[in-house]
Amino acid sequence: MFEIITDIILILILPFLFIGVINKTKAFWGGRKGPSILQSFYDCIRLFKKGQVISNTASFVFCMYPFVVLGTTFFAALLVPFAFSTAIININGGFILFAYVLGLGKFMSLIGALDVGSSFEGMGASREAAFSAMVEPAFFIVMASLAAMTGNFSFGSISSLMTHAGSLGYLMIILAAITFFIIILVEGCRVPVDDPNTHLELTMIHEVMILDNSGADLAMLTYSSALKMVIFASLIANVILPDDLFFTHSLIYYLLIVFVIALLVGTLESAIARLRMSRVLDFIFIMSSIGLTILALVAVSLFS
Amino acid sequence: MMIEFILIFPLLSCIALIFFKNKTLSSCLLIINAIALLIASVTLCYALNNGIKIPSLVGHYFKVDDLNILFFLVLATVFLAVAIYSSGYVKAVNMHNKKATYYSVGILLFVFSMTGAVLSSNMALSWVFLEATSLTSAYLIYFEKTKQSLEATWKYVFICSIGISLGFVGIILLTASLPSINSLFFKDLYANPSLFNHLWLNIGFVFFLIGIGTKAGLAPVHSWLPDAHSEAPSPVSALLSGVLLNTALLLILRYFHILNIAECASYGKFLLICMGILSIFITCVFVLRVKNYKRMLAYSSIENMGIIAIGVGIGGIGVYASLIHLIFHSLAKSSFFMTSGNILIRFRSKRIDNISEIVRSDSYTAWLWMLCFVAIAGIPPSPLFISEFLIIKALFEAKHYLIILIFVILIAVIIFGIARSVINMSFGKSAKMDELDIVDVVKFSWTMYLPQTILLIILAISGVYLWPFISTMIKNAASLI
Amino acid sequence: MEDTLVLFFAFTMLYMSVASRLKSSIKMLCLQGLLLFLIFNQLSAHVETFNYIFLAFETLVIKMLVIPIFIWKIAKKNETFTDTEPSMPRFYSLVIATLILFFGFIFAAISRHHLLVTNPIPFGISISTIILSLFFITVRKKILTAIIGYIMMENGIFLLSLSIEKEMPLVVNAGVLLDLFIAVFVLGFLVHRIDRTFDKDTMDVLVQLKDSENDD
Amino acid sequence: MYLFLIGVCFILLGGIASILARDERKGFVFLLFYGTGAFVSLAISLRSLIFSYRYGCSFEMGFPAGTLSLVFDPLSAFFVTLIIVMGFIGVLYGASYLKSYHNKGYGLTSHYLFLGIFFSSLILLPVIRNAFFFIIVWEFMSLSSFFLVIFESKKREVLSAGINYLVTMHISVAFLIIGFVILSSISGSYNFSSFESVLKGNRYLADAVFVILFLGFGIKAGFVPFHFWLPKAHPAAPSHISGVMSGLMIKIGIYGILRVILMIEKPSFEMAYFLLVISVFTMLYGIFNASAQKDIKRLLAYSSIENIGIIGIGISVGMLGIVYENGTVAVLGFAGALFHLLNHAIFKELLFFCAGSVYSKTHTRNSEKLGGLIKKMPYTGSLFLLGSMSICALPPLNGFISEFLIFMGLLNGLKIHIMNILIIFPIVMAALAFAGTMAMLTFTKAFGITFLGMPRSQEAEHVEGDVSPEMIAPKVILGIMIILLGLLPQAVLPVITNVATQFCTQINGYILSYFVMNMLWTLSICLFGLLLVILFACGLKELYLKRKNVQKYKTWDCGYQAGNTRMQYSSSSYSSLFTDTFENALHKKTSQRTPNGVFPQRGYLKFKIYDNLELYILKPIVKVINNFFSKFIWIQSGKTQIYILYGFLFLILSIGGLFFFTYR
Repeated sequence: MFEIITDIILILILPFLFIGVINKTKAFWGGRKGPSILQSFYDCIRLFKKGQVISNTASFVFCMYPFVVLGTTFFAALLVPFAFSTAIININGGFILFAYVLGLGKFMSLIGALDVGSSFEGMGASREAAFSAMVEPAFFIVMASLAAMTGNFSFGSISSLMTHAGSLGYLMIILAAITFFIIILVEGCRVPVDDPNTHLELTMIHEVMILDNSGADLAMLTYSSALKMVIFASLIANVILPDDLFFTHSLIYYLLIVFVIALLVGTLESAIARLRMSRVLDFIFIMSSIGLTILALVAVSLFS
Repeated sequence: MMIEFILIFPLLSCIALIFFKNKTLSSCLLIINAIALLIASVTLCYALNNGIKIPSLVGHYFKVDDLNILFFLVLATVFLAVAIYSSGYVKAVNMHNKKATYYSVGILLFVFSMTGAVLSSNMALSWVFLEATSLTSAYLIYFEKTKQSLEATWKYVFICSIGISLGFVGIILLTASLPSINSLFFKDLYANPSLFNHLWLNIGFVFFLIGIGTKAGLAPVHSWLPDAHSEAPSPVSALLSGVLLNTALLLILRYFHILNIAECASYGKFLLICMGILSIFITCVFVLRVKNYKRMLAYSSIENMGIIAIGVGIGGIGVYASLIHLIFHSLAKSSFFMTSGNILIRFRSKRIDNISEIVRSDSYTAWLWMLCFVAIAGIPPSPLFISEFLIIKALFEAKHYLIILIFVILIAVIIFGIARSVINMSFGKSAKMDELDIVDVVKFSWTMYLPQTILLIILAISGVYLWPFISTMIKNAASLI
Repeated sequence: MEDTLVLFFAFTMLYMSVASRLKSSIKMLCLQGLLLFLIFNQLSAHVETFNYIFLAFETLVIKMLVIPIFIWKIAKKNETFTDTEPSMPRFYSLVIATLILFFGFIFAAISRHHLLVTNPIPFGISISTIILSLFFITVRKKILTAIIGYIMMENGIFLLSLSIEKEMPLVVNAGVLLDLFIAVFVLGFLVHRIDRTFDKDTMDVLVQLKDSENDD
Repeated sequence: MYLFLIGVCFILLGGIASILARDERKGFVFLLFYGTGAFVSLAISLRSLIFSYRYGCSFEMGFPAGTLSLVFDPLSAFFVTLIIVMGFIGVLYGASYLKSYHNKGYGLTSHYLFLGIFFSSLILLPVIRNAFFFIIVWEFMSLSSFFLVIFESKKREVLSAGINYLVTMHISVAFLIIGFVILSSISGSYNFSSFESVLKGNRYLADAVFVILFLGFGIKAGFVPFHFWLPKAHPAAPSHISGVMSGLMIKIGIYGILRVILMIEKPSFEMAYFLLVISVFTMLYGIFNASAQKDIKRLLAYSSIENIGIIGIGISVGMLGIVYENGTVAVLGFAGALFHLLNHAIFKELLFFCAGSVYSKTHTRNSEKLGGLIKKMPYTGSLFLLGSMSICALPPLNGFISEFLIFMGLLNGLKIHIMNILIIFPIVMAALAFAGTMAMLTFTKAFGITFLGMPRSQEAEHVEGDVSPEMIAPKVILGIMIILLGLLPQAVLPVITNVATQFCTQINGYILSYFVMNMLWTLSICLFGLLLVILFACGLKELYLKRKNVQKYKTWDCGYQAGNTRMQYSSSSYSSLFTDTFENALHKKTSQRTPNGVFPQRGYLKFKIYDNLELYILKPIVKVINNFFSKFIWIQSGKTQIYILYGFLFLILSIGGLFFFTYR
């Protein structure tokens, strides 16, 4: 019970903090003071206070997609183990459901972007679609091979990786962590895949899709994209953490790891520039190769 | 007295026609003859199957047995269909009395000679009648009196005469191969097979097969066939490819039976299969690029004769299959040719690409055209499917795997070729649609649709459920090959 | 005796294969008819009278007189007296004809041993005659010559049927004769028609009906 | 059983009866007969499906065919039920779809006649147990469907597609004939039961026959590389026919494959891997091409190919389960395959019907010309959205359930402790996921470009109002099916597991179906949870909207004031980023003219996507055949002497051959 409540609280708060930390880090590297950690939270509140402007061309799809995206992301978060190595909804093949629930959100956001009939948003949608098409297989290979390793198909299994995988365990953990980290960059549209604070629509991906959203819709979308990042961050945390920790410890470790990841993202963003649009797919495809490596490792460790 | 009657009656009616040349009378006499022939064939068939002896003066020379009764029935059926069709055809092309009379006389003589060839129980005699067929049908092929028809007739008569003379060589060698007996009656020939000299017999068969094969339209001596079929009036083409080819084939089967019972048929079988494959191949070559739809049908007749030859060549179940194929191919192909007659009259062109969207000008003909294609292509419910299936089975059981492969591929190509033309003709829309409206002033009488319809119905029924009576008859016939 | 006659027959074939004038080949046809009559006198002594008379009639009247005269009439009507140049030079055709005849003799020799033919020379010659006349037809261009070739072939077949000591029943013989006669008649009629329609009497004009053009 | 036959006859009669009716009445008459027949035969098949009650009867059909026996087992019952129900909806839609063709010189009479033949043969096929009649009825089906395809035969491409289809079907049946000939000559009878006895003993025979028959059935099912006919025939056919064809007819191919597997009983693992590889390839190839299409119906046709691939994967997973004696995998695989088959029938019909409605309104299938339709035709639009969501296997819709089952089959397969499985299954899972996201790209495109944004052309602008309610009703039924099957899959699951367990006789099916049942219960509860969360979010927004005002304004155009509707992202540009990346796999032809000069004239940029396999396999083969045969056209030269020469030479040759054979 305590775990569930903690998890829900984390789901509600962490995204804002995560964004805040990233921005802080960027500011630090940029030698600025930067906004407060809770800035994005204030933004949300403000957006909820504002009214809304909707395009003439928009249909009901446009009106409904933000809350569908929010709902799906939230539900996906419920499927993922956060601080404690079991998820709130812990079922067999949970990660399949997870992937497809996120898929639902993505589908809605794509058609939502197409709905207003602006050329920029169509462009963003097409890029988003192409990138996510490359992300999924990697995710599935990694999850499948981890499941094969641990021998159970619920999401919690990944945190019991350490106990099952013998000598090669560390290697697998590192590789899996890297994959998830890349997924964070893609799904959260951070550098080098996309630059969240560019001002040229032609180079945007996620930002350009939400050009026409305003008010609460915008708040929901920003929140859910942040939540996505947190979800994958907590996946990394669970991969790294063993499943037999005392819960206070695991909570502390978990927060630590998420914090570190946020730092990493921020640092990366201030360190390197974004890739050319045509190279992004190659960058994303790296994940699949890593995933195959993990699979090979699993095969080796199971059959030796 | 049955056989005498059916042999004399056509001649009498010819004489009658010569005396008073009348259009209606000629059509009527044709139909009467046909009905008489059908009745006779059915009664003979009945008598044969129930062992009833029908007294006959010329019973020595003409008699029915299990094999030729099938051919006789097919002959009668197709003839009736053609006779009914012609009564409408004569009106549609509005022949004047004289011409119509000659037309009927020609057909009667043609049928008479074929009847003789089918029924005669003596090798040489049936040869004589077969030669007679090519002479009697010559006039019918030249009926249109155009340059092309003249050329076709010349090729037909000349090539066939040479072929048939070669056939006679085969007969002579057959007599030579049997020193003791000096008779060409089948019963004597089949009586004691052990006495035959195998080499003689085989040489004889080679001559006979190539000679009579000319008439049966087997490649490589098929070459007269497309010309004759395309130039003759459509009902005549129906008779030619529906009956004449079978008649020629009957003789070959008679001869082949001797080889079988003398147990020296291996080379003959090989030769038959070769010619069969060759025929199908030839059809493949031309069906893809032929411009004239009647020629296309002619080629498909060559193909089907080839299939039959293969079936006979394999033996076993193949013979049964090829008999089925033979019977139903005649029905299907004759209705196909009659339908092509409708199209020819309506569009006044034999070129495939001049004709399009028949379904608009005359939907019934279009559907007949389509269904005839289905019947010929061996797509169920066509009985030709059964035969092709069984032939493939026989080939498999005889372990001719390569031949199966070739067979299937060639058949597929042929079906593609025919399908393309037929479908484009019946449904396709061409650039010059405008003159189509001018052309469709011709009104056909129902007699130009009825025969094909009936034949197709027969085909459809027997394709799904082969009447046991027929299938036993075919079995008996197969035992005579 | 009969062998000499048969040889004579063979020489007529040789002559025909090089003959360029229509008249001479028609004469040869008459000669062949006569020869056939003599040969069949020699070969088959024991024939019942009806058949004998019939065959005599066939050879002496039909083969020797009626058909040649008929053909000659057609030739006169179409003013075709000389054969056009055959598609292969006469010399070669002579060579080939000789070879074919030679093959005939060889075949006769074989047939004596393996096939137990009673009188092999006529047999071999008749076979080679048939083949030779087929060759003749394929080489020559004129339609009339083709018909002559066809008649030669029929003669060859007749010789063949003599060489094997079997006579057909009368009905059959009659039928065969009738067919031959009508065939020649029909062919002659056609020749006349062709000459009228195409005003040319070689087979080269008869190439309208073909599928060999490849325009697609 | 006879009742069932009577029902089928009724459907056939419907076709014949509609000949007599007037154009306006035909649809109704046919529907009437079909309904009656369907009702009667549905009762039988449902009984045998639910209580796994085995009907059977046999007729003596004389010499060549032998005894024709008709048997209902769960598999047959499943297919029969599917066909009857979905067929009914198809007919319902078709009757109203064809209204626009009345009295315009279209062959409605023949159309309904062949519709009757088509459905009766389709329903009859799964119960026939005699190879001979199986092929006959099969050909009935192919032929009648051919006539249905060429309904709009006034168009050239329709006719050529029809011919292509006819010939392909003939090739497939040729394979079937060969396969059945082999079996029947070995077993000595045409009955499937005798085939079983032959196949069980002899493994190599089983492999060979499986491959040959797979070729036959695979052509019908549209497995790559035998799929050429499919993207041509589906767009050519009128929409209700394309829906029924890709929903039901190509499934008969799957039925054939399943029947063969059932006959073999214990397939070898070569077969399983063979099928698996082909299926994965099919799936990826299909969706690749689908993602690049402009023509809606062509796109749907390619996505049918993809779904056939998914079904094939399910089947091969099941086969592997049997091979390695793992019941869970087997049941999950087959259940997944069958469930997906059912689902695909539903949503593909829905999508085709929606496409048909769009076509009947705008008279174009080119999505580049469409746009903004969802405001004009809201029902069609939202139903299309529903269909595309479920074809992308998005929860909580039915497409997800079946893919989930297949995924679970693959996952459980990992428990089979075998190297190649461990390597292959994760990769297959990745491929499935990839196909899923590709489908997302494809169908966001299909829906977004067609229904959303602004109209891109006159055709789309001049649409007034949605299609008639009787055209919407069938689609609504399908939509309801999609939602119900998605939320409460456990309702139909027992039936499907019942069929699936038929394949693994050596394993205790009951426990497994119980296991699967549990899984789906939890799943459906989760899906309800998902709905709940979304509704909560929705409530949040409602709360917000109550207090705040919403104002309308034109779309953000980035400061560029003169934007027009043609500046929207088009279908090709939407998928271009992807297609450019995989252009080698897709063979994309680009042709453009850039506006230049002082007074630039109109420029353009065109993409055309070619089917690679068709370009590099089919066309060359056809070309080779054509050239080969055209080498021999000198034969019919028209010269009499030459003709005689042929005979002459052949004579000499064969006599020579005779002597050669004799004195050798």
